[in-house]
Amino acid sequence: MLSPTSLDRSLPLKRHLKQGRYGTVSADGPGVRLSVRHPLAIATIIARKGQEDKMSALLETHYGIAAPQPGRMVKGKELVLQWCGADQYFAITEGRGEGALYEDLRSCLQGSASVSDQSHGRVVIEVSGHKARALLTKGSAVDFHPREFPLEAAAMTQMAHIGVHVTRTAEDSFELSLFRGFSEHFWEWLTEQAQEFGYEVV
Amino acid sequence: MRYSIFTLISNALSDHKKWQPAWREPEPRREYEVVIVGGGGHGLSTAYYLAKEHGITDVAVLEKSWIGSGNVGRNTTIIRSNYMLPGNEPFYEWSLKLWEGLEQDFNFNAMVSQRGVLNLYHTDPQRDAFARRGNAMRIHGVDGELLSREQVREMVPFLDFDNARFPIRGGILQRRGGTVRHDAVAWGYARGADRRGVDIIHNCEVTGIRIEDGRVRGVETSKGYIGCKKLGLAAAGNSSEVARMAGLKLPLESHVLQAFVSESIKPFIDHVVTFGAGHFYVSQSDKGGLVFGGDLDGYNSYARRGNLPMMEHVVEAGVAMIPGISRVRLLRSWGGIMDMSMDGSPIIDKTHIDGLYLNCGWCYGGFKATPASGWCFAHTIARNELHKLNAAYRLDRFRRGAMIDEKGQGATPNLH
Amino acid sequence: MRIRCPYCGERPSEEFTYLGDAAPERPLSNEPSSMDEWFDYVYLRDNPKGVMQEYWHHSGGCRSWIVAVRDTETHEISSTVAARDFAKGRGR
Amino acid sequence: MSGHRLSQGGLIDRSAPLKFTFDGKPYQGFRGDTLASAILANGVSLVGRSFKYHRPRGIMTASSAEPNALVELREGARTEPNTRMTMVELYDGLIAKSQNRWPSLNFDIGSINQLASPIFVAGFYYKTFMWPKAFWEKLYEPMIRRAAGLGRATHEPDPDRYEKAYAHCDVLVIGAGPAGLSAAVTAGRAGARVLLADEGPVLGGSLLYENEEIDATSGSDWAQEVVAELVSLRDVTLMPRTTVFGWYDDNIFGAVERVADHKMVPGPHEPRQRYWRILAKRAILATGAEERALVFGGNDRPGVMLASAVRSYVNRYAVSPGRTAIVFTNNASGYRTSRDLRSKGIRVAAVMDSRKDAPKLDSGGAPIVAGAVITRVEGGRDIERVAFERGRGQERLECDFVAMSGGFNPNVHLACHRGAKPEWKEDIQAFSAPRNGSRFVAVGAANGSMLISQCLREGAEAGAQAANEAGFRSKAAPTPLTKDESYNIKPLWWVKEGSSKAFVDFQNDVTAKDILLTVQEGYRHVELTKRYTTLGMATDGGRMSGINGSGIVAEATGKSIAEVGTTTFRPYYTPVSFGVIAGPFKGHHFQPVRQTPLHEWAEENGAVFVETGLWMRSSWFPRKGESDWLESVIREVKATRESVGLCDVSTLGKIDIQGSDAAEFLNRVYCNGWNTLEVGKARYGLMLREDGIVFDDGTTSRLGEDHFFMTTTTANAARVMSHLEFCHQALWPDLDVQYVSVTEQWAQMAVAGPMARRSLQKICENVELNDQTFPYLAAKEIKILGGVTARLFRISFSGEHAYELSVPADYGNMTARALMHAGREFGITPYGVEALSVMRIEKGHVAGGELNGTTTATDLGLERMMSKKKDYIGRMMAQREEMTRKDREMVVGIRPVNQNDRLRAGAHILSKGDAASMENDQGYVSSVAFSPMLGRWVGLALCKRGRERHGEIVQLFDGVYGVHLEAELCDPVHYDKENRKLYA
Ligand SMILES: Cc1cc2nc3c(=O)[nH]c(=O)nc-3n(C[C@H](O)[C@H](O)[C@H](O)COP(=O)(O)OP(=O)(O)OC[C@H]3O[C@@H](n4cnc5c(N)ncnc54)[C@H](O)[C@@H]3O)c2cc1C
Ligand SMILES: NC(=O)c1ccc[n+]([C@@H]2O[C@H](COP(=O)([O-])OP(=O)(O)OC[C@H]3O[C@@H](n4cnc5c(N)ncnc54)[C@H](O)[C@@H]3O)[C@@H](O)[C@H]2O)c1
Ligand SMILES: Cc1cc2nc3c(=O)[nH]c(=O)nc-3n(C[C@H](O)[C@H](O)[C@H](O)COP(=O)(O)O)c2cc1C
Ligand SMILES: [Zn+2]
Repeated sequence: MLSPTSLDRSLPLKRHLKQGRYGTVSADGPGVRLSVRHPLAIATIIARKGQEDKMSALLETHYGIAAPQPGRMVKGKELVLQWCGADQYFAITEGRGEGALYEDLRSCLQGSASVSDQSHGRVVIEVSGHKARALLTKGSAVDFHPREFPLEAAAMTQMAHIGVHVTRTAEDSFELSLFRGFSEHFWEWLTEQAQEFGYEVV
Repeated sequence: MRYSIFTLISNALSDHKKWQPAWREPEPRREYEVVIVGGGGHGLSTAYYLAKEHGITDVAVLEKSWIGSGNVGRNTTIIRSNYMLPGNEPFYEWSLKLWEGLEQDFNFNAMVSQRGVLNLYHTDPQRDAFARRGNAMRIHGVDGELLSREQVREMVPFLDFDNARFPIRGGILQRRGGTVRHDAVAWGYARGADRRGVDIIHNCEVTGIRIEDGRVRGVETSKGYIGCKKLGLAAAGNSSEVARMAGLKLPLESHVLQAFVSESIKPFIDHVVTFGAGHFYVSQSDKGGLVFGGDLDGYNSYARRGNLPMMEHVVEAGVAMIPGISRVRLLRSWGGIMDMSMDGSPIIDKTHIDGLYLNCGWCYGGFKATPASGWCFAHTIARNELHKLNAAYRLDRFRRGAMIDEKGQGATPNLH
Repeated sequence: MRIRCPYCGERPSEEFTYLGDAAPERPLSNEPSSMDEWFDYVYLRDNPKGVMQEYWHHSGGCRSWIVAVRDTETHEISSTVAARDFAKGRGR
Repeated sequence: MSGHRLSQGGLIDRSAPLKFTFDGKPYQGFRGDTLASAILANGVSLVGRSFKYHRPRGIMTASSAEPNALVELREGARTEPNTRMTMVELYDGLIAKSQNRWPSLNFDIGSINQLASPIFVAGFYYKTFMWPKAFWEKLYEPMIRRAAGLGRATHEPDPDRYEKAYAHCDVLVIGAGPAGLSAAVTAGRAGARVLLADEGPVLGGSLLYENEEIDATSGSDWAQEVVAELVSLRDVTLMPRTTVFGWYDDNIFGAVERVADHKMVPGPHEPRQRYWRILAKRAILATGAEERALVFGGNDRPGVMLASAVRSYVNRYAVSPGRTAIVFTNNASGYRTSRDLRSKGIRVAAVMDSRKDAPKLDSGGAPIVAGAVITRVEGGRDIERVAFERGRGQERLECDFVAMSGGFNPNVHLACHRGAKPEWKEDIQAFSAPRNGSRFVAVGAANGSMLISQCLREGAEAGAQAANEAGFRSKAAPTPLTKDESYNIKPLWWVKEGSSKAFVDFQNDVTAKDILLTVQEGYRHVELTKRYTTLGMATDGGRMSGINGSGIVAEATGKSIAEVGTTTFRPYYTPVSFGVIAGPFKGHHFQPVRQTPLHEWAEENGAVFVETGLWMRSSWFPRKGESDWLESVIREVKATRESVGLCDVSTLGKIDIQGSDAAEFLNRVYCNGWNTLEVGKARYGLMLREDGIVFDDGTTSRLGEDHFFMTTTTANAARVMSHLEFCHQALWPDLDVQYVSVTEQWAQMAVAGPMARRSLQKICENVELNDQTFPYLAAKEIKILGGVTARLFRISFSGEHAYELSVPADYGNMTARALMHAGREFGITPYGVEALSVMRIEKGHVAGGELNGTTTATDLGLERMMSKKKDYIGRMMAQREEMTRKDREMVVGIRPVNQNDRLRAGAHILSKGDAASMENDQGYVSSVAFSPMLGRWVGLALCKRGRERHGEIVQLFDGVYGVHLEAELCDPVHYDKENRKLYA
């Protein structure tokens, strides 16, 4: 019988995450840096019919941030909210106990929103560096020019035939979140496309 | 003037000055016994068989543009009879039989090439579906063979057998299937019908249908009113628009299908091969171009041009199937308007209006049907009754619930 | 083609899945007498050459169904609304 | 062999010599050369053979419209047939071969076709090869096919990489000549995001070879100054070596960047080519004009070139095609060429101007013969003289090359790709770009503006307007100073005098006479002429032949060329490789791979995986010593039925459904009812399509009053999700229901068999599993393995006492391992989808084979599930007469009469004694399995009136496998009819 210590969550991409520098080596360092955020607590929040405002208000009182506008995300102290569809949001935190986020969202949004735990369903990849934007344009039709996709913009799109949720977390850094089942294949594509810029896995 | 190597040589001696026009360009008469709307493959073959099989020559084919400007002039030329359902198989097999004697029949070389049609399968369920189809063909006495992976490899060694995302497990082959020089089909039928007295009138768009007390009287056209006792609609992609003129609403959607041709190269692929793990089918024209296509763009359209996403999908599938094709270049792409029906099968029927007959719903399988479609439509018009071969293609089958749905996609035309 | 999703903004058509004509309305009655209505709804299409209302699904994006007004000859899209609002507009 | 390199000048780098071979012979050129200019400099004029007559051909253009000079470039897996020498940048070690000749370019057997040319007229093959019938496939067609085609393509996989990318811009400028450059720089200065694409490796367009002066500097220097400024602008991107091949809806353009085609092989991590989808707010067509050939006897001979191409070789590449030129023109271009040749000290025997009333133009001192037309080009291998007419009978004049100009055809293609027809302009006797509104405007020569000042002005104005419309503030700068040379032309479609072959389509060997004959035979519409002769269907896409063809059709039919018009312009502007359009999506990466959370566990247990949609599923788990899959599957089934098995079912679609109207929503999407389902219970659900046909099935559980957990089949998961979204958003937005896919959140495993409960119990924390706490169809949240929250469902696909356990995905492998550990004492066995399917067939459960998109609930024996009390998707259409007929094909069990016979899916059913015919066809076998429990093959079939025919002996028709056997129709449930094991 296994011991509870082996409860550590296994990371879907682990066999691919070999730290190091790959692809073209250039003087000004690797064009992109890639890393995976794990473990995360993620939940989908969907407002109940006609409860959008109530839900937003509740979020504000409990977490200090209201629901973001379509195509946007907001950072709170313990929580990030990302728009991901009509009246639909990802809530994301780090370092919470298993199921904890899901549970308190349920209790605080009781009746005003439906909550589903997605912590294990999605893999979140961080892409940063001066070539990060160039890399993303190889996959998605979203226009990532800062004028069109500014800081804290969020979009659901497709990359390499795979559904990806993209947010801009800094001038030259993005977060890509996708279904875990595609993560290995997506990683292979992403790293191949990153080769010409040179990339570092951290 | 008959076409043959002898007339060819004798004309060569007279510097080809003696060749006559392949068909006349008559002005429309005021009235015809039968008017056919649509100078495509089906309209022209209908006229041809009305004259040939039923002795009805007081016929006009009205074409809004130039002869063969529609789908008959832009398809990927595949002919086959590898169908599964009782309503379909006998009809398409009859069509294949007619193809086999067509050139001698209408004295025009349409380059009917029975080079074999091979459909690949990649999964067990696909294999079982092909076995079912192959047996349906054989039960009707038609050739259909289920090939193993190794048999496929022998036929077409350069497919991706080793590195594929969806490994090839085998295929279903119809050896009698193949290709036909599409334009020549239109020209051969036009010339054949013309020589039997049919008036083929181009640049003549039908703009209205005159109906009096439940009976067809004639059509309004860009060349004036033309009376007729019987009116056959064979407008393919434009069927809904034409039928609307008679107050009919059809179970059809018009969709654009793209096709492509590569630069002309030396013999590269000898058969017609269809991918089973994506949308791609290919054959090589006698001129050397790889002629290929895939799936509909997917949205209703009357524009004869598609967009990039489907082109990319088709070409991705092409390279997945034949890695060596990678450095060959695409020369041209185009589109045509499909009359997609609600069950993926055609309609050849009478209507509730006396003297009005319907031929439509060909989806992207109507080229192979050209001879049988014209043959059955001619029968239906001449006898005012359906032939056994098109008995299942009735318009009311949807109301009754007797769909002929080979793909099992239901009332979603762009999935057929 | 580019389609303006009411939520995501303009995106190329490869992010969308097409369903078809949005004009037919699902009948409310289940009485045998309503059979013709149902038949029309499921099977008959105007299939116009020109402008039509049609359902698109932003399946590669926010997963909203939208109704676009598009010309089938030119492929020009003149307007889009969320299917929700389109349905409410019909009193659903 | 008189082509040669000039001692000075040109934009080539004489300090960088490059070696290459053509047909095995070594040659040398310089950096900056194209293969064409380098081969000319080496005195080679014969480079290819034509399509039909195998006539000797040389280099005719200096552009991408080259119809003749096509070669097989590179070798082995990198072989590229039909590559234009004029577009190949010379690199060291380049290898090229000529095409369509045998045994050699100089001596080509195929050229005997010319003798038969009186017969090989347009469309001759439609008139013959019909007898004897059988000969077509066996003899004629193979013959024709071998003769046809130009280069040879390889079947070897391409070793190079390709990429795809999207580009967005405010203003796309296509073409970097004077018009394009001034457009780009004007928009760029305003701060607009500008993309400037040009086919060529160097930006500048015609300025790179024309003697133009702009603001007192040479045209090419001016171009380089503008380019330098563009580089300095932050939001401007320059794309040399990039051909825009097509214009698509909503100003989306397709383009190909030739990243490494100018190298021997691509650099490390470098793609060979990159495919761009450019989404432009505004676009400007500055693609210039292509010179028009003249149609006269022998106009296809090596040494006959476009006048502008001659300028290009002489000025840009410092190569003269010969020693003595004769210029044949009907417009200013010929004079310009004559001047440029003379200024380089190359002899011009005469400028023959077809216009009797030719304006006095400066030929640089060469004699001008007005009102003269060349009727024939004469000589042996090389041109020696031309025969010409000016109303004094035939005259002759010596030369070794000919420069011709029939005027210019604006490169309107892209502007016509969305259906607009080009406009005939009388003053320039050419078709120019149609008006497409302000989102895509043409400027410069593409717009029919032949004066350089016009090109510069139009470019600047269009650039400013585009920037303004994209939201920037811009104004066109004053047009620089230039010397315009008026463009004056009188059309000459073909030289009627003279009898030898005059070519219109060079590559496809279509002559003026072919077109006349075609019209005579009634193929009078220009589109029919094209199809009957193949005019304009060669690899140059008709750029060299199309307009001359229209001109000749016009004269032959007595119409104006404006009436005749052109054939339809379509992508691709120049041909595009398959590889670049496919990009990285080939081989293993053709489609995404989707792995379940239990993939690792399955690998540990030696699973053989199978593609199921995008998923990789474990199909069976072979063990040492097992000879084939069947042996493994038999073991897995036995182990499960006799003790306990573990199966990964994570691929089932899982949808979390909540909201106060959740139950009502289910009522409407499923044909059976949901109100009565109690919390903590699961229920089997059946979904129909609106047309009444069965769509999907699965178990859905009620986790709370307003909380359900739906499962769908693996195959339909995505479609069901979209369907729910449609039903809610488009049909019933008034419902308070929320749903989201949680397929990937949960690892799901089936634990089946008599020992399932005892194995499971060991990892459960807080439940005692028994028939009271956990009866059949119980569905509850539980804790396992020291605190993991899991969901346990007592449901069974196998017919055994079984459970499905869902755990958060990251714990999947760990949980599966724990279960293996827990069940070890019972010999717990991993089983795959093969064993799963064996067991469901033994139990007569319908699945993919039966849910084939044409079966009704009644056909499947599930009619009792169709509620009569409520509206639901598919209810009404399911009642249609033909869908409720008694003699439809219905699910029935089937097994061979002979115990040892093997059953195969796809076999058709015939009543005993009936002959094989479609009329007698009774149905077919839909699913089969070898039943380890019964020790025989069993299956399910869809058979007419199936349910009434249990016990009937039928014949199976299985032609594709060549077996015909007898079988018995029976109850679909082959094993444990009383469901004892389910409740055990
Ligand atoms: C890209 C593509 C690939 C295809 N590939 C295949 C294949 O490989 N195998 C196969 O079997 N089938 C194939 N098809 C389908 C096949 O081409 C069509 O189903 C078939 O040609 C339709 O019949 P038709 O020839 O009579 O149609 P058309 O040739 O389209 O004839 C209809 C005619 O009616 C005319 N018309 C319309 N409205 C009017 C009016 N108001 N007045 C006068 N005239 C009017 C049109 O101008 C047109 O000429 C393909 C189709 C396309 C577009
Ligand atoms: N007097 C004459 O005989 C005569 C006739 C015509 C033109 N001209 C001169 O030619 C010049 C025309 O200037 P312009 O700027 O209009 O044209 P241009 O020919 O100078 O430039 C066109 C550029 O577009 C590029 N191009 C074409 N199609 C492309 C595509 N699909 N994708 C990418 N690049 C593409 C070409 O490579 C070329 O570099 C003027 O100087 C004009 O005076 C003179
Ligand atoms: C079987 C087939 C082969 C073709 N081969 C060629 C070809 O070799 N060269 C070419 O330019 N076009 C070829 N085409 C495309 C035609 O030029 C034309 O684009 C097509 O018939 C549609 O007509 P449209 O483009 O005038 O609308 C071919 C078309 C078909 C159907
Ligand atoms: Zn959206």
